Amino acid sequence: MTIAGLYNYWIVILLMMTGFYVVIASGNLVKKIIGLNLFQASVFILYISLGKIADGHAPILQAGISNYSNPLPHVLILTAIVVGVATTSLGLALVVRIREAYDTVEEDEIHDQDESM
Amino acid sequence: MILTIVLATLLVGMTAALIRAIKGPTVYDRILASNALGTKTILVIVVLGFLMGDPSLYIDIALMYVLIGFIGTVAVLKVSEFGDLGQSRSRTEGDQP
Amino acid sequence: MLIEVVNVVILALLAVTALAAVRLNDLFAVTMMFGIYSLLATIMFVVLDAIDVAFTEAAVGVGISTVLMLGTIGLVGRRARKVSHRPILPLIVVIITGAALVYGTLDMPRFTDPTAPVHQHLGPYFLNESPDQIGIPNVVTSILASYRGYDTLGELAVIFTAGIGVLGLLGLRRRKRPGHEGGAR
Amino acid sequence: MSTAIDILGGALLIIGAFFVLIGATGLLRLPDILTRIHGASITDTLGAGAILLGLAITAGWSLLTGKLLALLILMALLNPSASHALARAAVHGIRKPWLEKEES
Amino acid sequence: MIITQLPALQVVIPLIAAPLCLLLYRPLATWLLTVVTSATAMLISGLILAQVLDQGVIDYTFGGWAAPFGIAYRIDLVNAYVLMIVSTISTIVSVFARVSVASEIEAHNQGIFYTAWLLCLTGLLGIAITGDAFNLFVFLEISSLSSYVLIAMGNDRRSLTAAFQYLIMGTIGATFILIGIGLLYALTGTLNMLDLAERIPEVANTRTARAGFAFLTVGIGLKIALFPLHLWLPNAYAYAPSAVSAFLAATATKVAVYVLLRFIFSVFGKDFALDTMPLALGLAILGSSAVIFASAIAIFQDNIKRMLAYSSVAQIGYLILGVSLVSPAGLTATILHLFNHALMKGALFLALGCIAWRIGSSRLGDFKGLGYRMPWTMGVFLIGSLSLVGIPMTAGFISKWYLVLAALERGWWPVLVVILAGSLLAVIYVWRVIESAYLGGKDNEAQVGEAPLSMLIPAWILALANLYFGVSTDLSVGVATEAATTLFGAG
Amino acid sequence: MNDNPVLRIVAKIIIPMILLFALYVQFHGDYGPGGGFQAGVIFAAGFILYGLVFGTEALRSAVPPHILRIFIALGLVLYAGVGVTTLLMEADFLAYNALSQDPVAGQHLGIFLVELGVGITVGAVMITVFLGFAGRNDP
Amino acid sequence: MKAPLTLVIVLAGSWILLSGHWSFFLLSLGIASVVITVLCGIRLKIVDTESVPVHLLPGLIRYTPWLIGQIIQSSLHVARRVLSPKLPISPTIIHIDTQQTDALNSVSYANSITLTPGTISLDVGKDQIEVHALTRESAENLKSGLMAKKVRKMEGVR
Repeated sequence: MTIAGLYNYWIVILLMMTGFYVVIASGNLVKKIIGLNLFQASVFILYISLGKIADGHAPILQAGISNYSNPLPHVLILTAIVVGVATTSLGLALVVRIREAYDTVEEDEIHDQDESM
Repeated sequence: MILTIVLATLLVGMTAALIRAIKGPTVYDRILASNALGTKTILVIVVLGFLMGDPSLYIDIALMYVLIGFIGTVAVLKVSEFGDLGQSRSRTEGDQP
Repeated sequence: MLIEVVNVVILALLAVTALAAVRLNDLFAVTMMFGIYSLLATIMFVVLDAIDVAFTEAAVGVGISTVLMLGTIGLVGRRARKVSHRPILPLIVVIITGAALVYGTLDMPRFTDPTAPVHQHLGPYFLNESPDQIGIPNVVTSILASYRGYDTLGELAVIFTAGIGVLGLLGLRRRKRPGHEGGAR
Repeated sequence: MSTAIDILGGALLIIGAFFVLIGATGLLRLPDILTRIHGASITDTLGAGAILLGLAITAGWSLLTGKLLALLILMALLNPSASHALARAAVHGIRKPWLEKEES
Repeated sequence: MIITQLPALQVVIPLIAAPLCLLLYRPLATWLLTVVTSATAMLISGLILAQVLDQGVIDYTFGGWAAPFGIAYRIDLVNAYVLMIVSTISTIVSVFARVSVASEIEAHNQGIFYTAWLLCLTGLLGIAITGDAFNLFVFLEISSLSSYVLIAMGNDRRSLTAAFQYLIMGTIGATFILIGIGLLYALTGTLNMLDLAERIPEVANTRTARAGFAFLTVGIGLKIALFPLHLWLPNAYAYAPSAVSAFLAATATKVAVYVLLRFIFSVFGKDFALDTMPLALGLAILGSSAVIFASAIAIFQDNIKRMLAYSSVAQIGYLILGVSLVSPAGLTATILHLFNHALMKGALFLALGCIAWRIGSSRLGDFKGLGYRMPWTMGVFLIGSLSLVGIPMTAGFISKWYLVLAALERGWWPVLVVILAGSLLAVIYVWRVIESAYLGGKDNEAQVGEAPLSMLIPAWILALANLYFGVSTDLSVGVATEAATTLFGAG
Repeated sequence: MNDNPVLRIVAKIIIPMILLFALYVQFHGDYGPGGGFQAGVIFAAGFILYGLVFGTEALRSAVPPHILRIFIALGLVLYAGVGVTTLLMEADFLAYNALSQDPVAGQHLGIFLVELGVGITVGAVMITVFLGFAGRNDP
Repeated sequence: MKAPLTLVIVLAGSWILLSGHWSFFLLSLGIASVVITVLCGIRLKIVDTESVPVHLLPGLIRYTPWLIGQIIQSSLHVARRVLSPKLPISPTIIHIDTQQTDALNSVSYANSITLTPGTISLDVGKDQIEVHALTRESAENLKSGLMAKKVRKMEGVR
């Protein structure tokens, strides 16, 4: 039970770390943003996993059902998703501007251009 | 029981589509695969709704998915065809100042 | 039981998708992978009873995030340069972070355990009191808009910030730019 | 009566599942993008159609049935349009489609 | 009636002003709105501070829902103190911003600039006041996103990359904070800080609590720009518009430090945070290295704005050193330095803003003879520098003095050495500027050309504040001591 | 893609459906999944489809920037305005109970208005963001 | 003026289908929603006969069963080919005359072609449709022109 009960979290952690790796290891700015999205989406799954209850139902109250999953994580993640979208759109807007200013979206090439100035 | 079988086949179908999405080889294969995944996602959500006992809550998600998924596909194709979200082909030469 | 199986399958598919996204260098393909990831995450949320979240993720993942990424790729070009050397440092950072998280989960309440503190403290209050205090069936909405309505105001301010940020950075006027080619082709 | 409906619904579901599998096979086996679109469209039309219809029949007559049918209609309208747009883009985008013969 | 609603108004007034600002859109009108709003916020935070000093903790609930169920504010002296810093700096700098922004940002973007400014103010105030862990995350994101926008509006293309880098690191930090809050939530089932504080001791001995704490610390560390995580800060401050550099340097990291204090002392309790976890030693090492390395790097900077940014990283080291001492005296020094550093960095960046307005550059080479061409501006710079170094009779001296006392009290001699070395390095990097400005040879052809009064007056207010709080310490030290006692007692 | 009759006609048929569905989601957040944010996104998605099929210029002339700006601000003002109204009614910020004699009715009204605010701002922001990206490469 | 009215009716029907609540409040919201949608549609200039093709409805009812039959038939055809180990397919691109009177009908025809497994429309021109067929049989079947005739009839019953 111990392992089975945690197995879920561990895969989610693997997902999180994959996203995190994309953010910090790739030099392409667009890919970084995509990685950030993967990272955040996995954190969302972690949160939602916390709220799941065995044999639970979606927290929309109905007659005759008493076992609902916890709605609070859902609310938190709704907010977090919105924050994530906001960050993504802002980040991508920055990428577009960077590309116009530097003509590249590779981190090291941008760095080289700044150094050579 | 039947629903379980349907769900299982849908998951198999999703796996196949995912393999196609990863293998490619062209962009269009990936678009096709994600499209197929989208269709199967809609079905999975509906079937899950029936399995979990309250389909009417889940069907709204499926309905929205059909609508939004179409927009996603159009956007993908537009970018792959024109390289841009904005342009419409009929205007490419016109109205230069 | 069935749900657990579906859960595991979807998680496995998610893992495959994420790993594929790491490996690919065609940004277009990476974006498609992200779209698929978001599809699968939606199913995951449905399985975990979070239908409001699934709804949002579906709308956002396909309708907004993917479209924006595609728009960006259209403007900046779709080839990401291959990382020439194996980045060791990021790998170490990621492994340490992951190890810390795994370590942290060891004492976590088990998945779907009804005796977890999460299911004891605030959750039951909302589920029990919401019908009388708010009077609408969807408890998520009643928390979102009333109990934690102030958070939602903050959330709206965040999206507002993103809106003015894009207005400020990209602008909406038609711009005339001298010979600058950006495109996927 | 109700058993007849159940059997019909069950049969439709099984047929749908079967065509979903065929679509998956087609998606994997067929040689190039245009042919694969054919494979996938089986899932889109007959697979999805049969499953949704089967569910609508088993669900009994309610608002839900209407929504399932609406879903079906939307899919019948949008999926072919998406497939068409995809095929059109693909035929321009790839170098040479895998054809047996060409006529015009 | 209005008095009981002050805590809500503190955040909501700038929040409502932001969309109004977008509707007004005209540069002058939006600027006026920003100044008025900031001043109102300052007034409110003054009233709140007075009320807290007078009656103790203020509780406020949103939506009428009691504490752990709804979102609640619980304003003690520390909150009120940080609120005061943020709103005051915003008011002063926004007065300054008018001319500076007009010269640096295109007219059609100025409305958006001020809107983002108000949002940033909203976010910072919201972080400083809230008593709910998740609400803190939300407001953290408001302030972060708006500061990305503000930074990206700089007129150098490097401001874009700086903003992007900040966005990536800031979002990673925020996500870490989110993970930390999630782990705590899994353990306790609550998000309210007071409720968390009551429930954490029961579960303090779990691995999850430790991991949660670690993630929170690293996440907040990224936002603070704690030494090895500081990489975003120098570019962000160096290439942002002048007014933004001044505003953010004086407030953003301060608020993040406040968050660290709040989590360490109020939520986890000092026993858990500093004894169970080896945080004290870790923070001491990080703080010391920040002081030494960042000061050393600052010496080699050619861009003065960048130099000051590195100096900020070093100053954050002092703040962290104070925390790592785990004593009321150390905490007093940290809280005092929050305020004093805001004053000195504000003054220095405003002076740089004046210079940038006049000569359009912040390179060391262009500072030649500036002491004669812009005597008033360089006066501000001189006072700020003295304060930064920690010369007696300036605010900077006071906080360093208290830090030294706290270190001696614990018998941590190495810290003393670090502080002295840091000050010495500060002398070196500041001296380069002073030397160039005053001794670099007087250019006889250059005319005296000062910045306009609307820029000079705010700069001089901050400069004089540096002197005032260097002499008359009753107010600042008194409040800081009491705040430190509040925090320390709570744990 | 205006020259593709399939997409043009399908878009014409489907856009009103998308908009109506968005409004349905907006107003039925109490009973099922959905609410202001989702509705805003879907509503914007309808306009995004229009922009994709008929060109950004057409979308821009249908929803000019100054109108978008007004709507972006309007939603946030509406949300915060509800809070200020409750303040003026001598209740806490966002305490909807004060909006009506009957607390539950007050909650209903408050939630309705607040979700409407969310929907307006989110929809306008999403259209703005799309226009920002799509209009970038116009000739 | 006919198109907006038809749209209103269609949308009102959709609202009732979606909502399922009959309270006064939600019904008035429904009316408001329909009005907003129609106004948006007019603003976007998409409300015309093409957007609400209700005049096709009677024909569509007769046409659909035939189309479903076609779909099943060709599904089985394609399924056999896909499952067969040798994969006996013969992809072809052909051009066929649309024989339709207006764009709307061409689109119905093109979509019917795509909807039927084994054939996809590639390009819809003024009077020709380019079609990709999976097998020669599918292509021949389409060339017989039966479907074109059926689609044309759909409009004819108006």
